[in-house]
Amino acid sequence: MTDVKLSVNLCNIRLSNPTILASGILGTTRALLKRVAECGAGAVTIKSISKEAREGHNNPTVITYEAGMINAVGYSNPGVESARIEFTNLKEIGAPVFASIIGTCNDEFVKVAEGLSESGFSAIEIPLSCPHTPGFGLLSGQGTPKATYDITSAVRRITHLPIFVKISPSIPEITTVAKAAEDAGASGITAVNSMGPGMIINIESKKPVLGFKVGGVTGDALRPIAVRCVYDVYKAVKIPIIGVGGISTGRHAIEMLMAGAVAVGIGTGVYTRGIDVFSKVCAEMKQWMIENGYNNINDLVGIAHD
Amino acid sequence: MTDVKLSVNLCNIRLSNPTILASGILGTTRALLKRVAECGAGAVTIKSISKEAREGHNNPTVITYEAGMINAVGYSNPGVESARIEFTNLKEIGAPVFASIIGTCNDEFVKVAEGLSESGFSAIEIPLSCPHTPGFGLLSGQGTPKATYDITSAVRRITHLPIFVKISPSIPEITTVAKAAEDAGASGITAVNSMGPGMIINIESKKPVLGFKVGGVTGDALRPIAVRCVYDVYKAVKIPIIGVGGISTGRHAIEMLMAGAVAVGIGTGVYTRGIDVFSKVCAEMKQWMIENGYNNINDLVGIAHD
Amino acid sequence: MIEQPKIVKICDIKDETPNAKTFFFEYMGHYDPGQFVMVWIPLNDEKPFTLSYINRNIAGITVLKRGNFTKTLHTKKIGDQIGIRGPYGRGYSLIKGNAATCIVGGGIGMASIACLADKQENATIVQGSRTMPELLFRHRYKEMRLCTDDGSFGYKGTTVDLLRELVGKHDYQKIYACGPEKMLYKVYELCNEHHIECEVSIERYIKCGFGICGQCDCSGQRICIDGPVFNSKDLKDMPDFGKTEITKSGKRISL
Amino acid sequence: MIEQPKIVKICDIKDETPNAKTFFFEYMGHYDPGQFVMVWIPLNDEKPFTLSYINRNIAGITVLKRGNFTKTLHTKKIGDQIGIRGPYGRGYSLIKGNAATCIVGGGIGMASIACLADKQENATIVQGSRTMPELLFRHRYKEMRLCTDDGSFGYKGTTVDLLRELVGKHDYQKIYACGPEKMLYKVYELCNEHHIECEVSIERYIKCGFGICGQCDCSGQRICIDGPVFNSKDLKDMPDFGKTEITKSGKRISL
Ligand SMILES: Cc1cc2nc3c(=O)[nH]c(=O)nc-3n(C[C@H](O)[C@H](O)[C@H](O)COP(=O)(O)OP(=O)(O)OC[C@H]3O[C@@H](n4cnc5c(N)ncnc54)[C@H](O)[C@@H]3O)c2cc1C
Ligand SMILES: Cc1cc2nc3c(=O)[nH]c(=O)nc-3n(C[C@H](O)[C@H](O)[C@H](O)COP(=O)(O)OP(=O)(O)OC[C@H]3O[C@@H](n4cnc5c(N)ncnc54)[C@H](O)[C@@H]3O)c2cc1C
Ligand SMILES: Cc1cc2nc3c(=O)[nH]c(=O)nc-3n(C[C@H](O)[C@H](O)[C@H](O)COP(=O)(O)O)c2cc1C
Ligand SMILES: Cc1cc2nc3c(=O)[nH]c(=O)nc-3n(C[C@H](O)[C@H](O)[C@H](O)COP(=O)(O)O)c2cc1C
Ligand code: FES
Ligand code: FES
Repeated sequence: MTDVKLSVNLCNIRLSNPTILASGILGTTRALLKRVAECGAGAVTIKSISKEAREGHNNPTVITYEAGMINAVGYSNPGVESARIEFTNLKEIGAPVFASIIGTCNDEFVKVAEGLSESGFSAIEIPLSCPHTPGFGLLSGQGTPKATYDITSAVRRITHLPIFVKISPSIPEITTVAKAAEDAGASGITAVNSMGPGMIINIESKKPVLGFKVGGVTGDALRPIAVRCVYDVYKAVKIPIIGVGGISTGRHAIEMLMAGAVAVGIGTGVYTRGIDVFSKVCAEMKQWMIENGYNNINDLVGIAHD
Repeated sequence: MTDVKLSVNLCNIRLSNPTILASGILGTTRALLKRVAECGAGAVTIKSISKEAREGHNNPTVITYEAGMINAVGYSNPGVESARIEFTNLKEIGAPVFASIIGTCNDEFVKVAEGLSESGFSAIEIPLSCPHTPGFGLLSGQGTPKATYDITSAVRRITHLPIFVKISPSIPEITTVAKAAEDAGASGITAVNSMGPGMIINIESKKPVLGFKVGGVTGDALRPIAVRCVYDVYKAVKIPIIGVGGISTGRHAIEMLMAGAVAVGIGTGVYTRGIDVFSKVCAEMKQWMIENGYNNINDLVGIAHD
Repeated sequence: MIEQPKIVKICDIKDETPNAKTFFFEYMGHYDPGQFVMVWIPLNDEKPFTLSYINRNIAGITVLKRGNFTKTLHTKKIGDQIGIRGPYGRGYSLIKGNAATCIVGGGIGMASIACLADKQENATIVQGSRTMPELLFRHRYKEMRLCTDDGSFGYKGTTVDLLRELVGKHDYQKIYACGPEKMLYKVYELCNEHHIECEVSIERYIKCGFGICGQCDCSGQRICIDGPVFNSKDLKDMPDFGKTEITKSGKRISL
Repeated sequence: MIEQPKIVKICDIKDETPNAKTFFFEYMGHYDPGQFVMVWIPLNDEKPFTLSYINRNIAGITVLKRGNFTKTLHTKKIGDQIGIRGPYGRGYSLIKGNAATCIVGGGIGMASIACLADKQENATIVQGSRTMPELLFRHRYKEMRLCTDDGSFGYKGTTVDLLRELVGKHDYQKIYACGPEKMLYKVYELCNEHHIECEVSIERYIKCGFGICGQCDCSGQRICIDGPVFNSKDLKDMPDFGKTEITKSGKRISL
């Protein structure tokens, strides 16, 4: 069989392949991160951690529909102190582990980043883009260029780890936000978070299904929007992009790379293809590369641009 | 069989049922409007008309994917003079006909509205929200509250017809825009236009598929976003809402009404269910109403709100 | 598949104990004993329950009143609506033929094994509760071995005490159990001692129910999709079993 | 269904006339004579063409050089890639048994009826062009009646002139035609006169190809999905047929 190289260098972090477990999916415990790494993920991201513990929204928190998934988990997480206890010995996970940190003000982001600084994470992701959690992300104005710049700078000052700023597909000025992150010292852009929010109403009960009524839309519905965001951000910044949104097959992953992503995050795909979606996507990418005469995944990055 | 009332009063226009042909779908000729009315639409909207003729973007202009449709037609239209010749004797169409007018500046909107003023349209829709046509909609800043106010006021001054302002799902300040339209004298809000834009890349050729590379996403992908927009706008304004986005079944239509729409636009559904989607949706709504003890469609409007 | 609640009408309600009621509703589709459904009360919450009855197109859930959600559910009357999605998870694996097995239900855990007990032939059914009024399904099976902690009915002692006696007398090929995790852990240890395979149904806080959110983790196993039923072999690699669980916020606490 | 171009390699190219080439490519799936595919040249445009050949898994399109798109297509070499989506539309309805029929192709319209002529038994095939070098598929059929406007080959005159003579001699049950709309209209009139059913394939500017954009309207019929083939009964209710068409911008112009 032809030798095909899937490994990727993302801000000097070596990933055995470009698939990354997206934040908020399964990344609640060390044991699950390890399992996902065993299922073939090139890197894994923990569920976002805030300063204090949060219970999140009431159930239903995640539902699906014809075109994807819609969730309003509401950033449930045990808080930074518990997270520090949970996420230890990350070397043994078998893949690089990315932290994901959230806060309601600059200081909280800094506190969480500091709290996790000795844990052995390979990078820190900062989502400024959740569409359904009061106090965080879009609902507290963190998705503007200025807030993005301020929060990113604050975290940049206290860590040497690569920082990925995760942006929303639901704002018009996405490239400005990406540039603000780059200017503030971000090492990469994660594009994108869930879109919307959206709402699904159960017509028999006449009530929105999600406990929080609205939630972020992900999966197939999101993919073309995410691909366009990556395509636009690729032109706007020089730092690498992690493309996220609706990826569940090798073809999807390749499309995202061609748009300009260096690696891809997978969330909803864990549902549509199962927990081994990572190895499936890798096998499909490999197969396509062989059939189409590529032997290095990095050769695909950005080639949809003129 | 139980008597179920589907008829709707939309700004004093009587619709035999709440389904409306959305603008840009089939509304190119008088003959097609008539056919769609015969297929059961409660009202029909013409494809948007600008002052001068436009050829639009190169093909592919409309494609589909797993979760919906993506289009960049680019407002091809014959211009207001030809439209005036095409759209005559609208009384004989069999359903109210709505004009849709576009322009690159206030004056062009006014010129087109004036040009069509004697044609017998029942209302004028103003889309300020196209995500993929330079000079128009989002790409020329028409989706801001101020531009919305200015354009709507300008058209309001020269016509007595009901005006529906059509808004984008892809801007954060959707309720502010809707309120600006209401303040400027709009009679109703059409929510929403296509979302995004999005991009689909053909990986074998490494090129975006659409001629314009990016296009608006519609259909199933859009539905939860559209429902949320309608839900939010319903709380923000007093004027009626036409809910558009991803409706192809009676259940979808009912969901949209419960979110607050008085009537629903159908576009992509013409593809997924066929040109008789209108009568199918009506039959399904009726069936559901009978099973659930409703006899007047208007009783469903907004009942998902507390 | 679309993971959304389907609204059903409660068509019957049965008081099972002072604190447990069974709600019956129309249910189409497949169901393996041990699987669970998510029950939705609009604008309130949505939580997991085993089907404790399944008969033609009518299913039942037997709900113990505990906190906010189950209290609200207990106020529902015949004709009221609830949402159901599922079934989710991996149920018990039945044994064909007439090998002897034992099925053990502790407290409301009895609900989880009730349908299994309906189906698994040649099984000894053991139920234990703190006290007599809490015993469930007293007249449902040909025979059931009952025990109460306070001795108010049947054998005085725990299900594990009784099971230990039974294991000495019968040649069980498999032991199924659902109940408090401390009990399950003891059953598991007892089975290991006697080289009997066991299958237990574990509870963890459930959110999505279909394996995406990671809330229900137990040592890298998702209770909602990899479980809730696990066998001896699975449990060997699940150090959290019997030791720690994860709260709604994601905090790890001791059991 | 996903309406997106699938990339195929051009596996053969045949010069048919000085201005027309046939491009062959791998093609899986169903195809009715008269249906069309959309051919995509990335970053250029995408336009409709009939399959003029279909044989096992190889199909061909015969393309007349006209404007930007077809000129670019004519520069393609064996091994180059194009995108194909479809097939779209409603094709010709074949007649079973051995009733006599006549199949008429005018100019590049011959491409549309070529596969029909392969299949429809007992049919007189008539082809007309302005001049001899433009005649297509000269050696493809057992027999073909050829005519040229300039008399450089075969019958001197139009296909309609020849058809009028043939209709006098044969008892055609159906006449199929594709070509310039003026010709089609005359065939339609001739058929009406003689009470013969006819089926013609109409061209209009195509964008989506699947019935959503309204670009290809002809009297409320969408050429792309309701057509491109229409029969006498359809045509009776299509006053635009032979009279007006809609340009790329949507302007109605006289034919
Ligand atoms: C797979 C499975 C099957 C179950 N089957 C049954 C059954 O058949 N009958 C029955 O009475 N109970 C069953 N339960 C437990 C039931 O879900 C809880 O009793 C119920 O959720 C309590 O909700 P509450 O708001 O009334 O109580 P709370 O006051 O919120 O909590 C009381 C207890 O229930 C647990 N609990 C609360 N919410 C959840 C949740 N979302 N997921 C899991 N546990 C939760 C808490 O950890 C606590 O121990 C099952 C649980 C699981 C995981
Ligand atoms: C159903 C159908 C089947 C066809 N089959 C064939 C075929 O088998 N062989 C063949 O050579 N030609 C066929 N055509 C015509 C072919 O599509 C046009 O020749 C081609 O699009 C011209 O493109 P261009 O850019 O080279 O020329 P242009 O300079 O753009 O136009 C030349 C002529 O082609 C017409 N045309 C241009 N674009 C389109 C379009 N998108 N849709 C329809 N007509 C268009 C114009 O109206 C004009 O009359 C078919 C057309 C239709 C509608
Ligand atoms: C259930 C669920 C929970 C999520 N939680 C988080 C989170 O805590 N932090 C975050 O940055 N993104 C979160 N996301 C967003 C995902 O990381 C990802 O950006 C999004 O789902 C798009 O990718 P997908 O289409 O592959 O799912 C969540 C998504 C889902 C579906
Ligand atoms: C092919 C196509 C063309 C469209 N053209 C227009 C247009 O000219 N003017 C307009 O206001 N909206 C246009 N739209 C948007 C639709 O009117 C509608 O708002 C959108 O498609 C969402 O509804 P749907 O999901 O039912 O398709 C177009 C949509 C499609 C798919
Ligand atoms: S409850 Fe979400 S993964 Fe199990
Ligand atoms: S080409 Fe779009 S409807 Fe026919």
